[in-house]
Amino acid sequence: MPDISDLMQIAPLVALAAVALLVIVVDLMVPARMARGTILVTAAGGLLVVGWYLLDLWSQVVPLPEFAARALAPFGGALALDGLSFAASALILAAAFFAVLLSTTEQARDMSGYVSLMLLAALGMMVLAGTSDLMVMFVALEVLSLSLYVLVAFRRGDAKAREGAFKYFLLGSVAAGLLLYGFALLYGVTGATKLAGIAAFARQGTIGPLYHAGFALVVIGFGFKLALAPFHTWAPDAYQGAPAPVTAFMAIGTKAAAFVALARFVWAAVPSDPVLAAAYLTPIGVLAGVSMLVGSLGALFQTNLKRLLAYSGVAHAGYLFLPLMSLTPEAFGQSLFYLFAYLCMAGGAFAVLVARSVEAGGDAGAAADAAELSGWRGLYQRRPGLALATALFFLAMAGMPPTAGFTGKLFLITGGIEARAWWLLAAMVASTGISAYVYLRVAGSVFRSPEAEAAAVAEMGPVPGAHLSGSHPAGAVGIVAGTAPSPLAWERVAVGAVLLLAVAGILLLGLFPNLLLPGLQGLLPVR
Amino acid sequence: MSWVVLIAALVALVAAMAVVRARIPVHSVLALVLNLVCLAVLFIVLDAEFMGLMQVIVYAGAVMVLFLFVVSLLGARKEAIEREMSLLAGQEGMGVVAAGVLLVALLMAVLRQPLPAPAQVYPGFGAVRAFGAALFYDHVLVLQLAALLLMVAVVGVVVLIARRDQGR
Amino acid sequence: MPGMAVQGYLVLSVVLFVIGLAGVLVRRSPLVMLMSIELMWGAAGLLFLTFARLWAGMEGHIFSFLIIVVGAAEAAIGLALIVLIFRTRDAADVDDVRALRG
Amino acid sequence: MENGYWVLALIPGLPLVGAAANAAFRRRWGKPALAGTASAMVAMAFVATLASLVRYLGLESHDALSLTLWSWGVPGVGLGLLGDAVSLWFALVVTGVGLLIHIYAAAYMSDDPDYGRFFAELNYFIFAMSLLVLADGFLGMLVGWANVGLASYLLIGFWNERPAAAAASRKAFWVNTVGEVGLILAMAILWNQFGSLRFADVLPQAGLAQPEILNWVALLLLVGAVAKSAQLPLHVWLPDAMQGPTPVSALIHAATMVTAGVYLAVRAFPIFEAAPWGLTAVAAVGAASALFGAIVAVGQNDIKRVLAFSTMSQVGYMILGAGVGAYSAALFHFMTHAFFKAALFLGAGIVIHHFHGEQDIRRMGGLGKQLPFAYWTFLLGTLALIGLPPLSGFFSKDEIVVELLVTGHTGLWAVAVAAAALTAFYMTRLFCLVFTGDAPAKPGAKHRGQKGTTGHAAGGHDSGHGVPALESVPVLILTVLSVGAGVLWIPGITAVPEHFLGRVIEQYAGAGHAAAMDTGLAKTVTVAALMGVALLAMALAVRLYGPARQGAGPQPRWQSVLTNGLYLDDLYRAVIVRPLLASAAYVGGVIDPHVVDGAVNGVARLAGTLAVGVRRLQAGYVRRYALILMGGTALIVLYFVML
Repeated sequence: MPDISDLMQIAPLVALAAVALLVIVVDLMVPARMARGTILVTAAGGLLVVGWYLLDLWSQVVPLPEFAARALAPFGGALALDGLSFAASALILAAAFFAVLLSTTEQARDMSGYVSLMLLAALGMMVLAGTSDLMVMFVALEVLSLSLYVLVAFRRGDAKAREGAFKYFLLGSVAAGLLLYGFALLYGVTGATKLAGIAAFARQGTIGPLYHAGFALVVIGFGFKLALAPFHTWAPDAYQGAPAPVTAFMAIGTKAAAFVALARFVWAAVPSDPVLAAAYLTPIGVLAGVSMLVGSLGALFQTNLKRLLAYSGVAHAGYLFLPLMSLTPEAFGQSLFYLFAYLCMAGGAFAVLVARSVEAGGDAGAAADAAELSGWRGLYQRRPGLALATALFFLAMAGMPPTAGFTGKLFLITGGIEARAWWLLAAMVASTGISAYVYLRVAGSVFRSPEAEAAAVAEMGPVPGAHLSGSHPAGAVGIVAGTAPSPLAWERVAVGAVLLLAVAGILLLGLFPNLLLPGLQGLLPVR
Repeated sequence: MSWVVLIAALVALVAAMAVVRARIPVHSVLALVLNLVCLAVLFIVLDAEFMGLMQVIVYAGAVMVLFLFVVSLLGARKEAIEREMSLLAGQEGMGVVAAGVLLVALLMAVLRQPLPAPAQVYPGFGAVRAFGAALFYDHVLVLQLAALLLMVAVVGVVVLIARRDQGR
Repeated sequence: MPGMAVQGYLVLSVVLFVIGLAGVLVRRSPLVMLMSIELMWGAAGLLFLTFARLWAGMEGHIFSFLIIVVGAAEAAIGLALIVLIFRTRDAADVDDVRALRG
Repeated sequence: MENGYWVLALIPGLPLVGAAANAAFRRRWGKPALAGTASAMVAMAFVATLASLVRYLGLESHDALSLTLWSWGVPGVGLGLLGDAVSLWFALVVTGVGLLIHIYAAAYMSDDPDYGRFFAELNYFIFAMSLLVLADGFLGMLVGWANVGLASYLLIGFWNERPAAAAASRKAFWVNTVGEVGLILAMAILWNQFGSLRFADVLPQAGLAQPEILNWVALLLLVGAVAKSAQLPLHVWLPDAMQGPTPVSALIHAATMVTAGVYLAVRAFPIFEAAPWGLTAVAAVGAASALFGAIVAVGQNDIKRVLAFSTMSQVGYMILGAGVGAYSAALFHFMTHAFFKAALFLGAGIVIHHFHGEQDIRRMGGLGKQLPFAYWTFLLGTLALIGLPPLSGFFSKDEIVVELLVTGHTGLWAVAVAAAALTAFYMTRLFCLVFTGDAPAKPGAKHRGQKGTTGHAAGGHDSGHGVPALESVPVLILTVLSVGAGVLWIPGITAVPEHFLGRVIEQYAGAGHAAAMDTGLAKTVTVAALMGVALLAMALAVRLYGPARQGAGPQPRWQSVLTNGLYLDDLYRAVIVRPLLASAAYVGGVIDPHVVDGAVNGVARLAGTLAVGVRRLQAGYVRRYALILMGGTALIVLYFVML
């Protein structure tokens, strides 16, 4: 029986839902002229408040040194508020915050629905990452999926947006059906819908073919949301169709939430019998390995940055599974650290994309052009700060030290060695080799320019903004400061803030991983 | 009782095939309604009387009406709304093979799985009172989330369809 | 309810599920594809209620209730998307919708 | 251990500042300011290295300078600097030779519009390279390693409007990434085994790990070394890398970066020694590369490609030395090689400018009369490379080859001697074709019409105007060093490298290597063999390509009858020259481009084919996507049901 103290424990979730509703109310009450700004400020402020709530709860209820062993379980254990879910929630909130800031550049007028859906999707992700009940998992997954289907199609009059949303929707519904069927089979065999019950069965019960099939279907269902190959086919199309902020949010938030949910499920449901456990983990490893290869190969010849990042996301989703092959509590910390690194790398990359589309004019057509890599040539000549940030993000994705991408990859590889997952490591080596080429192509293209262009720039003297960004040590400031005041000035501030945060995150996590890593280890309560 | 089950199961199967095979979408919708009603019968046989009623009222009733609306919106111009020829070579064949493999796998799993005998149910199991108790006491969080989900659907459809831009 | 009957329900559910799935793969009308997905979800609902009866537990009921709720919401969004895309086309054929690829 | 010696931080730090300054003010500062800043930073880094060296020499024998920059909070993982004999030895060459090349480039690149970018990248390279050699653990070394790769990528592709340069830079980066992943894997295993990545923690207890684990570590480290040092079979990027400006070739692809593998092999030698197959693999790779590079160099006609393959061959000597435990000799050869190879490359740059961008040695000739400065410096560099006494190359190469015999590696010794003979042959050929004989009829017939190489053609120095001082002084200094550096290690009198570097190496080394042969005897045999083959090969090459050559065609028979009477030439031709040229043509024309490079390209092509396949599946049909999804589902469920 739930009581009022349960409600206190989910205060961040309640607050987030309240902000999502508030946004719509604000839209109705504020004059149309001011609506956009008010909505976005409300949402960003709300996210900060929710984040503060979350940290407060985290630090009060589960003090850091011992939170490995403890967890809150409100609503009769339907939620599992342990370190894993807090860390994932922080990640998701940060992704949502990035996305809201980047959304300031969206030109459509009905922002309230958009922002509200984004916040509700974040809520769904947080619940998905923090639940140990199959029912809650299912509904939370649908909350985030339905919101994202709509958000992908948000750009009015853009046929590609609709198409991406439709494909995502159709395949997502099929995958949800598979997941549901898997849940049903597991419920049928174990009689439980809570992971604790399933874990108890996995340790004591007689495991039969129906349990096997149920496990397989659940892995596939989550694998779809994670965009593991061969369940990744929706990702490039949906990513390309969606507005860039939504793509960023999907790429980071969904991946984090689905990964945590899948990891939690695997942690509970893999049988204790070592032979059977190995047999269960093998196909997951195969999926991860295939994802690494398919992701990096698919990105190889991409000229559209959104599609490229979609494929690269497929590969990154595969990397996450390297430490998981050992199924130790440390493994979750290593994967989560990489997710935080991915937050900075992908968030930054999408921020660059948004900054480019602002530069190009800001409407849907400009946004589509901004995603084409050919337009990135010579960016260094026009916007050196932006170009350097771009290079940093993509070199981080390639695993260049001393960035977060490198430290994250190092931890993943260490986890993979711990797990003795040699062939998966081999797949990662191949994938890293291929994708280094991909990322370098992007990072290099911003510095390349036709000779004529360089000569023209040299003749004209310093371009406006170049000197300003040159004199700032952090080049990204130049994006904010170095441009003439325009109607889009505060949008530029927002985008610049995301860029700065991402750059700072990449460097901080790369140079000082101990800021985060100790807090991420031993996140799971004892099974 | 068992003949009711048999007939309902058979009709449900036939209706499902009809959903997939019908050339005219309206027929598909009607077949789906039939399928859902048959499932509702089975639900009631399975001591899930409240769910059986919900199935008929909400799903076979309300949701299917929504489908009919859209079918009539899209299909008013032509009877068969698909083109005759498929653009994708081999899709149908490979699709049937994939479905067949999955069918065989799942059937093997089902038939090889030893299952315990069904437990005794208490009186009132599956009725509205037991259902309500379970929903509001044990699974209240899910209920709240479902409410949020419906809100997502409402806001989502408004965002997708409503033409607010023109109003301003 | 005899033990064999449970297996019968399971087989029925599996067959319905696979029929729905095949419908998604072979049909080109988005509406029929959506209905095929509804078939899959319905099959899952049947499975839940069968198992709820097997264990005499209410979780299966709640779950299949959720399937109805979520299915309704999903249908609303899906139909809205279908209307958006196919209202202006001659034939509602998903094979025509392929501007995004590669 | 003297901790907190902050001067160490200046060595990588100042060039980084210089890089930032050059990047920031590349449009607003004049060329002298840009080049001056960059060179001054490297000069100060050189001074800092000297200061550290003096300080280090004042320490007790097993002490070292160190400086912790930051820690990851995990014990044993962090970034710190270590100033011991090995790292300072490398830092000295990196900053010293780097400084000379900066000065040279100030003149050489003076017509390039992207002057500031060039010096920013050059300074960035010095930063990364000195970080690589000064890091106190594998982690810091990898940071430097990856940044060196990036700097090399940027500099090879400096003229990135040329498709060939862009392709070459991508290839170099790609191969380097392969090596880097090998290093990362090795590091992860080390971390897993030892719980630390600092040299001071890992190396002393390297022998405690399981042998098969160590084998893997050694193999993976070797992959990294091979990729960076352009050893067989990952050397494919080096010849292409000659697309970069010539100072870059001199600095990165001859003097410093390619020796990073040597540094790794020497630095991590306790691991290689403890791994059962470690040293054998290192020595095998080194010997094979030394011979392979020399064979291919015989058949090359591009002046920079000859030098590139020669670099591969000489680095092979160093690796070979590290593989038989002759660490001091390997490092000594690294230093002398840096001197004479840099001098040769810079000389080649002068030659290329003189011929207005022409790089084919068959279209050159007679330069000796026009450019006596280049003639003499190039000649001395060539002789040093060939290893004639008393030039420095003699002492360093000799040490390695003697050590081969002393440790009983007779087979490897024979390979090394054969490679030395080939070295003498191709270097003499190169020298003769460029500097002797008649000048080509139309110098500069082949205009490339691109910026950079032909920049001087417009208003730069012409053949009559000699060489600018900024270019000639560095070459002169390097030539003097190539001539005189041998005094550091005159057998029996001085052995500076051995004593100096021994401070580090003896720390971990065991009881020493069993001598299979008396050192004196080995020395006599080796010197005799080396000198003999070198002189013979030089004589042969002079005969074939020297001033007496007539065009590029085969020598008419009547002339050899007249000059020899005994058909000795025919004998040479049949027994030595024809097989040699044929094998050079075969290895350089078939095996290298088609088998080795072909394998690399084949991998790339395979990836390309697969990528096209992946994208073809993504054809836009949602039903096909569903089919892919369901196909995967069916297989996975089937697998699970079959359990």
